[in-house]
Amino acid sequence: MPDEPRPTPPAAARPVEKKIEAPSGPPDPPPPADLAPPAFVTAAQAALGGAITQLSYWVGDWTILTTPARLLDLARVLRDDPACRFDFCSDVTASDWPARESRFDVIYCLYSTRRRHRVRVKVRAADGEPVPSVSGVWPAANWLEREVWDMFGVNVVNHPDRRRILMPDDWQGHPQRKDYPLEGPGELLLEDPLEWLRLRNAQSTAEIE
Amino acid sequence: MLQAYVPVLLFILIAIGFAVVTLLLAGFVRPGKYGKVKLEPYECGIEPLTDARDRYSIRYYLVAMLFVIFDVETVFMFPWAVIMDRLLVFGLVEMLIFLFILIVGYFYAWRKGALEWA
Amino acid sequence: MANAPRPMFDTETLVINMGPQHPSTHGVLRVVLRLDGERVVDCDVVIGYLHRGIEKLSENRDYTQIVLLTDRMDYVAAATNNLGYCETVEKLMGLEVPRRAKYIRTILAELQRIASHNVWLGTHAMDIGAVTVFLYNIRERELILDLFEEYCGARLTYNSMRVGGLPLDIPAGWDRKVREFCRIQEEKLVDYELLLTHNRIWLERTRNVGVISGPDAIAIGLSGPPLRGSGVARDVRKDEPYAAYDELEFDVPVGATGDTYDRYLVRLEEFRQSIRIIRQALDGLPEGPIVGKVPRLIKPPAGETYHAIESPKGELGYFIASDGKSTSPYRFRVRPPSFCNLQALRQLVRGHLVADVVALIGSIDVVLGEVDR
Amino acid sequence: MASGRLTKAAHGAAREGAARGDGAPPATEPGSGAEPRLNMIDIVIIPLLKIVIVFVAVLFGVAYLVLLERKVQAWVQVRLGPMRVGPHGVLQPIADALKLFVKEDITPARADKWVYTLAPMISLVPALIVFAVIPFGGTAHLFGKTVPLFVADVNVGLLYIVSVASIGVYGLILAGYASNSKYPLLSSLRASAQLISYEVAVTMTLVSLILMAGTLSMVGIVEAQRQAGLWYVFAQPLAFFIFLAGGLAETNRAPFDLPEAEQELVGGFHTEYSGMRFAFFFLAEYANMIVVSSVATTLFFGGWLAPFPNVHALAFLGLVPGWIWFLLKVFCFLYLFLWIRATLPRYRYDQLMRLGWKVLIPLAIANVIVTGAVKVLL
Repeated sequence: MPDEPRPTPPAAARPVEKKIEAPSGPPDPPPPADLAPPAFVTAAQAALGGAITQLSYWVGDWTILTTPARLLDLARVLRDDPACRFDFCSDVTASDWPARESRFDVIYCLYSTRRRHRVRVKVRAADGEPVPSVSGVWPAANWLEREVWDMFGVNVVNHPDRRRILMPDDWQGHPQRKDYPLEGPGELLLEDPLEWLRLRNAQSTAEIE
Repeated sequence: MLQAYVPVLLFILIAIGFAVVTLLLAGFVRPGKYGKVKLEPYECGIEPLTDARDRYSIRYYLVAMLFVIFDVETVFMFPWAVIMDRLLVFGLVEMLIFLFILIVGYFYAWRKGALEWA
Repeated sequence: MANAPRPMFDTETLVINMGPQHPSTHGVLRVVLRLDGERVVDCDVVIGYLHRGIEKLSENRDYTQIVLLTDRMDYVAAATNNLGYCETVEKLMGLEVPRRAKYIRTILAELQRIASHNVWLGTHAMDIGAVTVFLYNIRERELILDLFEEYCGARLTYNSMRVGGLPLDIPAGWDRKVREFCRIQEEKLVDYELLLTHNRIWLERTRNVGVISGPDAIAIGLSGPPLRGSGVARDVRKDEPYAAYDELEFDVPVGATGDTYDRYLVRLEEFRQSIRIIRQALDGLPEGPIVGKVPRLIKPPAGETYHAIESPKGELGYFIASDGKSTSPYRFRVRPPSFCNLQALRQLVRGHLVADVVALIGSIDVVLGEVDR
Repeated sequence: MASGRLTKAAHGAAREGAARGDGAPPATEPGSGAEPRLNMIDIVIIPLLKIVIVFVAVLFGVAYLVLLERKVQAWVQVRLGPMRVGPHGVLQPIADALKLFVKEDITPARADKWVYTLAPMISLVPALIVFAVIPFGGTAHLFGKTVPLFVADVNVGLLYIVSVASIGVYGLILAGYASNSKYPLLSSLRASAQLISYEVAVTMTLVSLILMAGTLSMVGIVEAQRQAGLWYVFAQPLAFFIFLAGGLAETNRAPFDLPEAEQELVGGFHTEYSGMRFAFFFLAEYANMIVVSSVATTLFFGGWLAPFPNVHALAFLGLVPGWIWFLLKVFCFLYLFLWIRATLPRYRYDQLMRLGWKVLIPLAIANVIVTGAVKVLL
């Protein structure tokens, strides 16, 4: 192994390094007391108040925080409740806060084409913690969740078609994690560096041939 | 009578000769550097997963079959058309009967859905 | 239609790769088709061939440098990407943009929409076999590129906006040229329509091809012209106005049946609406500064936001999370409209023929630079 | 090996042809009473000369048709077209031919090598040999001899054209099959289905023309039009349109260019071809265009006849040699082909087949019946 040339420079001494130690998550500030929450928030609270762990308001955006376990209930309420009607799933994405125990925020940006309002739903999940797929509620989430899985490795479960979407099928690691270096996978991060190296060398010899 | 075909025959020979000679001549001047990847069949940059010579849709055979039926019957009409001057009403009636059978077959094929492509 | 006994004709299916090296997949899209004869039984859309990690890169760049990266996403409509990004950062920082800058941004964005639609119409028509329209469209697009070149010096990736306003004011006489362009484009639109709109073959090729109902389109996440083609009057410019759109008048065209022809008609009408917007914006172009009060160091407070604009392809959203300490975003996410629209392709092409696949890819109007980022 | 067989067959045919050429004079000797040398000239030398002229002219025409197509398309599309090779690009076809001649010729690894080589020839040869029976003009007086301006006037000319032209489709089918690649395969399936479908309609319309003319000879058909004082396009407009649509489809031209739709099938049956073998397909396609135009001219537009023979004021038109009229008419058709290609989108496979089987064929049958009935009753 030491004789082998290293596939990429080590991950150390990269600018990413200083990010890892940094923040432990977005502040998610609560709404100011004098601001009345809009109807869709109150309706969601009324329907299943227990599922909403936190409510946040920042630069005009409402964010509802919930747990992975209650995500699907909340999603259905948001879609079907007459005051909400969030029928359009704009975006599903995630952000990685490795300093936190449940390091991933999975963010669902929702929009209502009938009521014309927006809301974000946010779920915190640890590495490997199952997050139910919402593609049964909004089919649009299918590819978006695939991307979340591909880029972050958020464990999206009950997904109809959970494959990588942007990276090759046999890729190791999840590139948008904060501990994944910008220049590519260093062997330190790899789930099985030896296996990866073997595959890589096999591939490069195949290419030469 | 057959004299008229001599030039046609010559023409065919010259055309075949042209094709063969051009290919042979080109063989002398063109480069031939072969590589494995170069010889892959084209499939948009992906290595073909399956062989192309698979069984393909039966509809194509259906077309071929219909063609044979219709084209042969059409060719039967050529000599009829040439001597129509002499056949007159008899020829017309005869051909109408012939065409009637053809049309019945045509509508049968239509009703059966043989003319639905795709 | 087909009252033929189906099972009698069933045969083995042929798996064929369309793309990534294919003239009609608009870049490096790969569609794995499963064919029965020429009918598409099923398909799998494979993307990622143009993945450059723009999101990851952006998390390692300054806020000012990212404008340049956004150019590389939807390279047919780079200024729109700039606009969406700058507005998102402005929203995050609570910056006020001067009215003049808003108007010029609107003009640029609408010019860009026309340019993008020109590319779309040209390639779409070419996919269906009408080659000439492509050359006509490229001719008109060239005029827009000239306008952009005069404005910012670049012809494709403009880097034409900055957080808080614009890097440059419009050059003298530019507005007159834009008006002249609008006149030409309006005339040429008639040409395109003459070649296509009532052409029988065009109608046969586009009508009832890839029909998707309004609710289905919303559920699958379509946005932009494909969604409006299905009869849903949703346009971010109207519903959540940004830039100067709330001060300008325009209509949102919608289709009736949601087929390829409707999507075509919707985009053609958008040409006209864009010209209308540009004219109004030029008429009402206010005087004043082009950059607002922007701190020297762009460093938004900790927090996150999502902001969407209407790009030529649909809803272009940016999600930016700032940790409040760094001059680069902590998380930078783009919601590319093409990506979400492309997702509908599988649903659209099932049961259609190979030729329709090409027509449908064209009618969705994907730009792979944006799909893969 | 196959090519060996082919050349052997060709030799055999040559010998046979030579034998017939030699054997012919005695056959005519008693009747004509002329010296056999002259007959030799009449039967072999002059046709040979004509063949060479026609052959070279066709190849030349095909090459320049490519240039014409690029130029016409360019003009429609407000651009210039080829401009670099020679003044206004007039040497472009020569450059193209030279380039294709010296270009590497690749046979895919899994292809059926002999069929792969044979296919372009099967495609090209029929397209060229059709010209043997096409009358380019009436007669010309050269060196004190009356020379008919066609290679041969066989009494089954039309049948010859129909049968030879339908051989060409085998080239496409074999090309797609031999390539062992999916796009060419799909394309060749399309090609075979399309070509044979339209073949039926076209052949059927020809029957109504034969009814009018009462002969299968191409020259005879033109003469019949002269005697009737009527170009058949006016007597048989429906047949003409069916023939035109069918002709477009059989030559794989827009809007029926499905087999080679580059936007769908990336060039179709010749996707895998390069170099000279590709050039053969190219030549065949353009030669076929000229064939269809020539046949249309002969059958519907009076071949080499000058227009308005009955109008006194335009009698000077008759002074122009027939072959110029013929070429002019053919050119108009070719221009129409190019114009259509620059304007129209492409049909879809099922629509094309529907048009062929459910519209053109019934129309053609009806046309035959009506023509026959009218002919008998009048």
